[in-house]
Amino acid sequence: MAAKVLDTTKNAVPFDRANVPGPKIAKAVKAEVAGKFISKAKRPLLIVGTAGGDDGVIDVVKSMAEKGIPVAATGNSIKRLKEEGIDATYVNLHALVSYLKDPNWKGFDGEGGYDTTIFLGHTYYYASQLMSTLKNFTKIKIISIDRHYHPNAQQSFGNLKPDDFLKALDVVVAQL
Amino acid sequence: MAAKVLDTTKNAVPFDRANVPGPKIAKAVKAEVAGKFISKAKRPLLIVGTAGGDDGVIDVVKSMAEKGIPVAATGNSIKRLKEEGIDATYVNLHALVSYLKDPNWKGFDGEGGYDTTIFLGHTYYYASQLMSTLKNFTKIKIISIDRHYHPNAQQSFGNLKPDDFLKALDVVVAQL
Amino acid sequence: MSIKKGRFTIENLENVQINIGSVVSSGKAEEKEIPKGLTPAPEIHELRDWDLKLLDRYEAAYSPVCDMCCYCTYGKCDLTGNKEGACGINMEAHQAREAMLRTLTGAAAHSGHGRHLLNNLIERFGADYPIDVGPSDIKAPLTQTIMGIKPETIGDFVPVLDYVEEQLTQLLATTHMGQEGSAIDFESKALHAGMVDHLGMEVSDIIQISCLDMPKSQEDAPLADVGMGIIDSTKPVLLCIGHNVAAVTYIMDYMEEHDLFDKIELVGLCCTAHDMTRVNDKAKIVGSVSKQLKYIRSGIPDLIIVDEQCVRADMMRETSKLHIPVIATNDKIMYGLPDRTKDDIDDIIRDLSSGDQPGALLFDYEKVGELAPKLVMKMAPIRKEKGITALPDDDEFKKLASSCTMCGACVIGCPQGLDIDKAMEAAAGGDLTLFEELHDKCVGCGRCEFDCPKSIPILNVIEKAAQKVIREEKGKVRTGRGQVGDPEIREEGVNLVLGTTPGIVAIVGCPNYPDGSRDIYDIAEEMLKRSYIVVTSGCSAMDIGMYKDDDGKTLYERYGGRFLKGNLLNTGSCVSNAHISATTIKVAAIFARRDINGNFEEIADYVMNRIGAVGLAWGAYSQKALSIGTGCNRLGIPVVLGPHGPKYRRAYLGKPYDKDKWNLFDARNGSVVNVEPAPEHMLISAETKAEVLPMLAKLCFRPGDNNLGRMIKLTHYIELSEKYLGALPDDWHVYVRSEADLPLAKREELLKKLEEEHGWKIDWDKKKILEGPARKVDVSFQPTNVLRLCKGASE
Amino acid sequence: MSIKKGRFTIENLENVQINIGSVVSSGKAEEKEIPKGLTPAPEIHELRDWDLKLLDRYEAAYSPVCDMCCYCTYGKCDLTGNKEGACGINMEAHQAREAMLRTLTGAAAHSGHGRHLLNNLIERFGADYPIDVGPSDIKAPLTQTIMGIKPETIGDFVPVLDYVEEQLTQLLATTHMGQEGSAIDFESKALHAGMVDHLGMEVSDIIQISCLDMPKSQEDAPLADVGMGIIDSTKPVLLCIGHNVAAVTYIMDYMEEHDLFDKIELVGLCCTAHDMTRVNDKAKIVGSVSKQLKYIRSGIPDLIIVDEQCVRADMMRETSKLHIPVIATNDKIMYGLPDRTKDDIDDIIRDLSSGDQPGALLFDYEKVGELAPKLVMKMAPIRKEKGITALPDDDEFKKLASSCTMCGACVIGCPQGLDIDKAMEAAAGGDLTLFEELHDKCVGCGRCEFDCPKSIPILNVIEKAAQKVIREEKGKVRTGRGQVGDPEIREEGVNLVLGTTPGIVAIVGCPNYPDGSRDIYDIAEEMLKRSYIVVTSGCSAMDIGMYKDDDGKTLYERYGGRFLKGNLLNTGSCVSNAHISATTIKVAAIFARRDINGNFEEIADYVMNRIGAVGLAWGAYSQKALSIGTGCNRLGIPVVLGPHGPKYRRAYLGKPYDKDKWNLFDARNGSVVNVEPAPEHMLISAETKAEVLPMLAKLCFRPGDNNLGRMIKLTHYIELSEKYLGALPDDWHVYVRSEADLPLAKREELLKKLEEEHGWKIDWDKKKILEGPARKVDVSFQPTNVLRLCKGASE
Ligand code: SF4
Ligand code: SF4
Ligand code: SF4
Ligand code: SF4
Ligand code: SF4
Ligand code: SF4
Ligand code: SF4
Ligand code: SF4
Repeated sequence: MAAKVLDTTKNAVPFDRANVPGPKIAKAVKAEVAGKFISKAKRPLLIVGTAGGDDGVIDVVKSMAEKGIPVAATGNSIKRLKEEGIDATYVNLHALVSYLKDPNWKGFDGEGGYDTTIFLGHTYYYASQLMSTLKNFTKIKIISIDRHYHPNAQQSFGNLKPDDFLKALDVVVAQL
Repeated sequence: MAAKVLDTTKNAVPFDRANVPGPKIAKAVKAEVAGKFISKAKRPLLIVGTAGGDDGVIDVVKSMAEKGIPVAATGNSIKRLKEEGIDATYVNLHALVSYLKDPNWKGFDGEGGYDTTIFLGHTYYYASQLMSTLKNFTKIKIISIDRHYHPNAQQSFGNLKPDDFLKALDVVVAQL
Repeated sequence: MSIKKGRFTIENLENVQINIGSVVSSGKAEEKEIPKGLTPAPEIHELRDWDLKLLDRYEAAYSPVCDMCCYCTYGKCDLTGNKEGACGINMEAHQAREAMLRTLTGAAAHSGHGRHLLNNLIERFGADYPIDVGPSDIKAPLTQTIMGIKPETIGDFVPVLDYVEEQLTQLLATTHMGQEGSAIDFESKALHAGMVDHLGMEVSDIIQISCLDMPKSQEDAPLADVGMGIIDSTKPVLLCIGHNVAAVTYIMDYMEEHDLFDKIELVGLCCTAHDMTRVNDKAKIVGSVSKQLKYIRSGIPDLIIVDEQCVRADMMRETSKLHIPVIATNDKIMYGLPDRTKDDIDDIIRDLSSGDQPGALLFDYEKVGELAPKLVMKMAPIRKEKGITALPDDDEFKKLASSCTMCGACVIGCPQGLDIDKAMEAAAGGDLTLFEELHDKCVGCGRCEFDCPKSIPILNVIEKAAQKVIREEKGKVRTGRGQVGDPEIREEGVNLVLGTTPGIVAIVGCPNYPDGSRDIYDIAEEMLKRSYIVVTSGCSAMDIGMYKDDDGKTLYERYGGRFLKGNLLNTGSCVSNAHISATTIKVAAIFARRDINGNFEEIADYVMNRIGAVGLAWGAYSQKALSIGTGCNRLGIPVVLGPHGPKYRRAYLGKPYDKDKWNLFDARNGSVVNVEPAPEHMLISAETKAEVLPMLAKLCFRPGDNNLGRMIKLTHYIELSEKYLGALPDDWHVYVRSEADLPLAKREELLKKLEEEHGWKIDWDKKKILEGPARKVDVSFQPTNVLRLCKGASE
Repeated sequence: MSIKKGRFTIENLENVQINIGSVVSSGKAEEKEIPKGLTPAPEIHELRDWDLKLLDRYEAAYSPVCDMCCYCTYGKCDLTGNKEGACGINMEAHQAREAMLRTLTGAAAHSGHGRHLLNNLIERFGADYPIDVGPSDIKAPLTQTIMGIKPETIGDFVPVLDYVEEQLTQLLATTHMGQEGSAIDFESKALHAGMVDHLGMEVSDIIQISCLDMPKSQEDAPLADVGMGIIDSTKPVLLCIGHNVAAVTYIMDYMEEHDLFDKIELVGLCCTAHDMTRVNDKAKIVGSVSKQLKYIRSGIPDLIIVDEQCVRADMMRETSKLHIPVIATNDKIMYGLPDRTKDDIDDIIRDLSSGDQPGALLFDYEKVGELAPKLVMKMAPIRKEKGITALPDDDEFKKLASSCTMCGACVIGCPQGLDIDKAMEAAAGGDLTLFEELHDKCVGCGRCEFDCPKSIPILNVIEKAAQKVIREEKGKVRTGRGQVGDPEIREEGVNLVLGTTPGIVAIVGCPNYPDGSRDIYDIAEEMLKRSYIVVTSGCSAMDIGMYKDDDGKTLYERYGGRFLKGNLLNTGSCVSNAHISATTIKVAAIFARRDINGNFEEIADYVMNRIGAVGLAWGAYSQKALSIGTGCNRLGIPVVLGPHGPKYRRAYLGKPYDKDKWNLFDARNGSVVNVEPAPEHMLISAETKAEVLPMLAKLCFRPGDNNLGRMIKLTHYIELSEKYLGALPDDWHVYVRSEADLPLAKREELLKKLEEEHGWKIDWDKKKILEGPARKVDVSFQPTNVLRLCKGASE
């Protein structure tokens, strides 16, 4: 069999079948496109959920952090991230999203809010709902580089097989 | 300018922006495909709304009736249809849909129900809701050859310009 | 309701203790009077048998607006194709639940309004204040029929609303995840909610008629001005919006006392407007709810008083831009405003007139009464000087229209799908006709503006373009007359039942018309000409009064206001819809001498089989419209909706081809009679005015029609079909039981058709039908769906 | 509620007429006792000031599950990006409305239940039946605080429910199109609904405790068996499902009288199970609601009695296949079944046992009491003989697992996204471990099955695969003890306020856990070990009892049931949640001697600033859970939800970085004090157990903490963060006001960090903090958010 080209735009249906929010849903994008999109952000924030500490994924978090993207560790990912020496700030995702919504929030570094949020490693339905807050009440860009299609993001991968997921993440990192 | 090829699958967004019903929505099809689909039906029923009596559209209704497709005239289309000598039965669309849902209904000809419904000339939101009944509670196929994208159909055109609409209808008729 | 045995210790009577065997907990009416009847104050399941009969014939048909359910966080769930959600509910039951919830919402709006008003009126007038609705012995037909009591004072309605609130709470509970699982039982619950809604409406309107001296069954109630064109904007304009006239009456009292009606233009919008004119005919009506945003954008109002229901949620966003202060007077709508109830009037006036605060809450109505006139007189010069309006001037208008790129986003955003893009193009070229037409079809929702990539304030453009038309919007409404009085019933009952009056058509509800407000006028006129009794209320009553004939006369001026054939009755605001359903009860009580007390099923059965009444909610969009319709249905009155109707998710449709569904009993002996499908449907929609007219006529057929009645009804059905659908209806013959049922003028022609097209046998000599009809006419046939009402039968 | 002046004419006392100046219409409690306090029976707007204070600090954050609104047929409307719908409502206000409607639904479920029960108990025991909840003077803390009355008999609750129903109706009315337009006012309304819900719950539980002789503040209430593994299926199994124990008590009475407890296995599921064991400890508990479909599919129940709430909507579709008759006893759930209330018991038994009818409605509870035992004994042999179960046998199991194509459709259909496909593959290969794990994470909803293109009955496969595990599901629950008694408060109040008891953690609500039920046990155990008082109820109380330590002991066996640090209290069924919020009121009344009568705001203010209580609804999914949580919030008690929580659409989140939000008054003089963010949030969610544990500890901080209390709380916050999140929390220093606040064991280390990382100044000789904390400790600081409660101040 010839090696398949990785296409992250396939299978772009909400991972929870009824998670159809309305007329505005995420564009399914190729990993390269996602990477470029992130690389163009002025004030990106990588938001890592508990599964962000999973093997394979954590390396990507590390790479992104090393490229200078600030990391918000939500759920209990902070434990694994600290163990790996990744510089990250623990914050509850629900609270974080409400801070992001606040024009007066100065960010983790006191330099101001963020223009792009990058979601990785979250409980699907939990992240989807909190993206919904950002989508409906802020101008912040939302990109999901998680394994499942997130309609409430602006850009998302389709639902990926575990292997393809890790491959896609590598492609993203390569663009940064 | 070169003549554009007619593509009825474009602009396939619900004509009423919030008319997003859920995970199952109509496939936007080319006019040829729609025509073939109809030609394959064993027991098709052409359901014509008030605008089915509009100039241009009525000729298509006539052609389809002449090809042997039974015509249900809903709204007040029956007046125009009769004037044009088209054989059609007046029926209220809301009522018709509930008859279609009834396995004991024998159809207009007493021969039994219909396997495919073809929608043309309807008030958009009205038809959309009644397609929803068929979609959710019957196995009947629903094809819209109306001017606007109908998510509750199985197959539909995208939103078409008036000219393209008439052209598309001609293509459909040509397939019968 | 629960029975509570109790001991009373009465103040100032220290050593007396009185033991009472049985006191109904929630009031005292029952101490005077024991509720009567088979099902007084019925619980949810007590009228279920009736509902199941109804639903067996008129099957609930569902048209989901959404294939998902999002009620609880177990979901949301995809129910497409009648799948089950996580709680096990399927699409069908969920849609029934959804329609029930919206019915409940409507019922809560009416009865919440009623409770608020009752509290206010009891405070002002005392609980002992007598009910006075006009020359009627049956003062509260719905209360009698449902509760089995005969209220005499406004305080007697307290336990009625207690009952309503208890039922609504029980019903709302059933929308919780993991309650009812059956679609048919949700329907029974929805019908219960609808019935309870009519009760709540009756209370609301009767108490205000009684206390606020509104017209009491007054056929010649005065005419009020209606229309955007009737307002004298040189005066300070005080606009009241909503449904609950409580606060506004204090304003009117103050204005009377201080002789301010000449100095201030007091206008109303929506049902509060109806009720203002019922209280004081110096008030004027701007129009229906679809004029709300349009009128605000005009910048004309100098002060707005809001109460509850059908008030725009974006009020503050709109008015603050235009420096129109808003006083909110009801805790259902508080808009996040500061509560100034305890503050000094002058302080409030200062803060509002300066624009420091965009509005205020004021729950002290005495204060509202004094503040509103003062404030509006202060605002007017300030606002007029600045010439505040949202409408563009001629230059801006041109620029705006020209900036349109014809992208069509607004058209997709518009719930009516109006061709805004084309009208913009025409307007840019100087042609306003498209916009003038569009103006009437536009329901004033403002949705289009949110989707325009060029940020064109589309509604302002429409209104600007239509200024010429708007200036001509001057009509008349006969102010709400309240109930139909017992004497009118006594006089007209016989015509109704004989059929010399072909039917009652109630044109009610909201202005979400598919094709503009003229349709509703046309429908009313057509039916009036044909001697139907046309009853109307709410926004429809206003729109009917907006059009004139060649002599400049509105329908209200052309037709009388009595309950008599060919008359046009405006009962009043939305809650006065109760009088329409109550009228059918009165016919049963007065004409047929049925005992109505706590006897809902028998009365509904009578109404369904005997009284040719049909409701039309052509522009229905509110939950209240659904609730009113559903309540009519439980009482056996069919209702037709406009093409937005299927978005309510549920209809009740008959199957005329299924003979088994059309069996009735003959009450004389319990025998089963297979009848024509009459009424054919309970809740249905139609696409256009032309479709709905014959349908209304058809839905006036009743199994109990005698020959004369049937002949007249058939005449209209046939004529309307021919006129609007271009042909005889396919099913006209179904309603023919003998040659005597046939319209005289066409009898021969129709007999021929029966012979040729339907194979009936005709005796041409005698012009008699020999064979064909499904059943014969039997003058003393007593149709009923309820076996227990038959002689000698026990169910 | 309205005041009605009236005349009474009293039966058998014909010529006496007593005029009463002022009788509250809807009851008589007020004749005995005038409601007391500032805001007795508050209307919607009367506590709005308090709400606005709360909402200013804890901003409502919305997370739509849908970007559209479909409330009325003016729409549906696209609100994406906070656009406005046709009625003018924007996304924010609509989401607030949506969350309020769901809160209302929950409140209606509880109070509808309460009303039904009250009607039944008044009928059985009389309205004069005294309230008896145990050794308490404050018998109904919520009723006193909200209504300003002190009920003594069950009949005294009638006006309380009248009030609840009136409020719910008013609130439901505001969900109608065109009412409230402001998000913040919808929140105030939601908080009102939540408060009213707690009132309804209190009534429900107090009346049943009083009349049905349930444990009355009994710390050593007996243990009941819980688990799918504890049921003796050799006996006829009678399963009761729901929340309203009314009908079931008749069954238990009959079984006692006829000595049937040995012959019939009487088991319950959901809250009815709790209440069954509270009435009679011979009853057993199958488990939480997530066991419902699983247990039905097992085929073990021979008869099912349902009442209301959390009962599967697909009951009849499931049971009819398995020939399990269903008796529905409450009109909230009727399933389209025939009403057999008036029929002969033997006839009903015949029709149900033959399978001619799949179930019946029975509203006569005497009949239910007799019929159920008889019918189940008849059914058992019939069903056992046929060996009816939905579960596949070993061969079928293999076949089913092997037929899976790994398409993944079920995974997308599963609300938990469980890896069913992988488990199928493993099972096909003979490995059941994946399914055994999945079984506990599976919430038993059945959604997966609808999406399988191979029509595999997935839930049956899961349950079959987990049979070994299920047989071991044997736990113990301490039966619901009811209220916390006044003496317990007197004893423990001081510990709570001093902080030697670090806090109260209420683990309540539904079993929609993100990662299986073991988490809830782990959380309870962790907090118990740390001497928190853990209170539980409902489904959570059951699941906590499902796990054992190495000695085979459940937490209920290892920890006492007293309101005392390190104790585990099960209050009872869902409605007993009222006792949890009521406990905080009791602390205010008994420990702080606050006057609670009609004094909601002051009490809520006290609770929020002084009492370190936090609720955890880890598996919340019902509208009731939302309503309970919202009611806690209005009373100043923060609540944490699991990761499904944001689907409720609204949270109340604090902004710790915004200093201005954390100003309080010192009640001694009205001075403003800027305090640490405590409690930091009012309603928030978390992703995992490891995240939630430190969060619970943190949410127990209160501005009123003294040094010892703060030190103990800080110790646990730090330790839990280190244990579960691997590090000191970033914000621990925020809670340090002086060295005395620092955990003793770590004091030096932490001082160093304060110096190095936060730049605080330390006097290392005295080990004292010189500079750094935002505020000093002041032992007599009286924190309050309400200016009017301050000395010398008037708001
Ligand atoms: S039911 Fe309404 S709110 Fe819910 S998902 Fe569907 S459209 Fe959205
Ligand atoms: S109520 Fe039922 S169908 Fe609706 S979201 Fe909840 S579980 Fe799903
Ligand atoms: S305001 Fe008028 S034109 Fe605009 S969307 Fe509404 S109905 Fe359409
Ligand atoms: S959305 Fe704006 S630009 Fe586009 S057609 Fe409409 S008015 Fe013109
Ligand atoms: S008729 Fe409809 S729109 Fe008009 S006031 Fe009544 S409910 Fe509102
Ligand atoms: S309530 Fe408002 S937003 Fe919702 S559907 Fe109706 S008009 Fe649209
Ligand atoms: S039954 Fe279990 S596995 Fe199936 S969808 Fe529900 S939670 Fe998932
Ligand atoms: S849907 Fe059915 S076939 Fe597909 S993975 Fe799930 S169990 Fe297997």
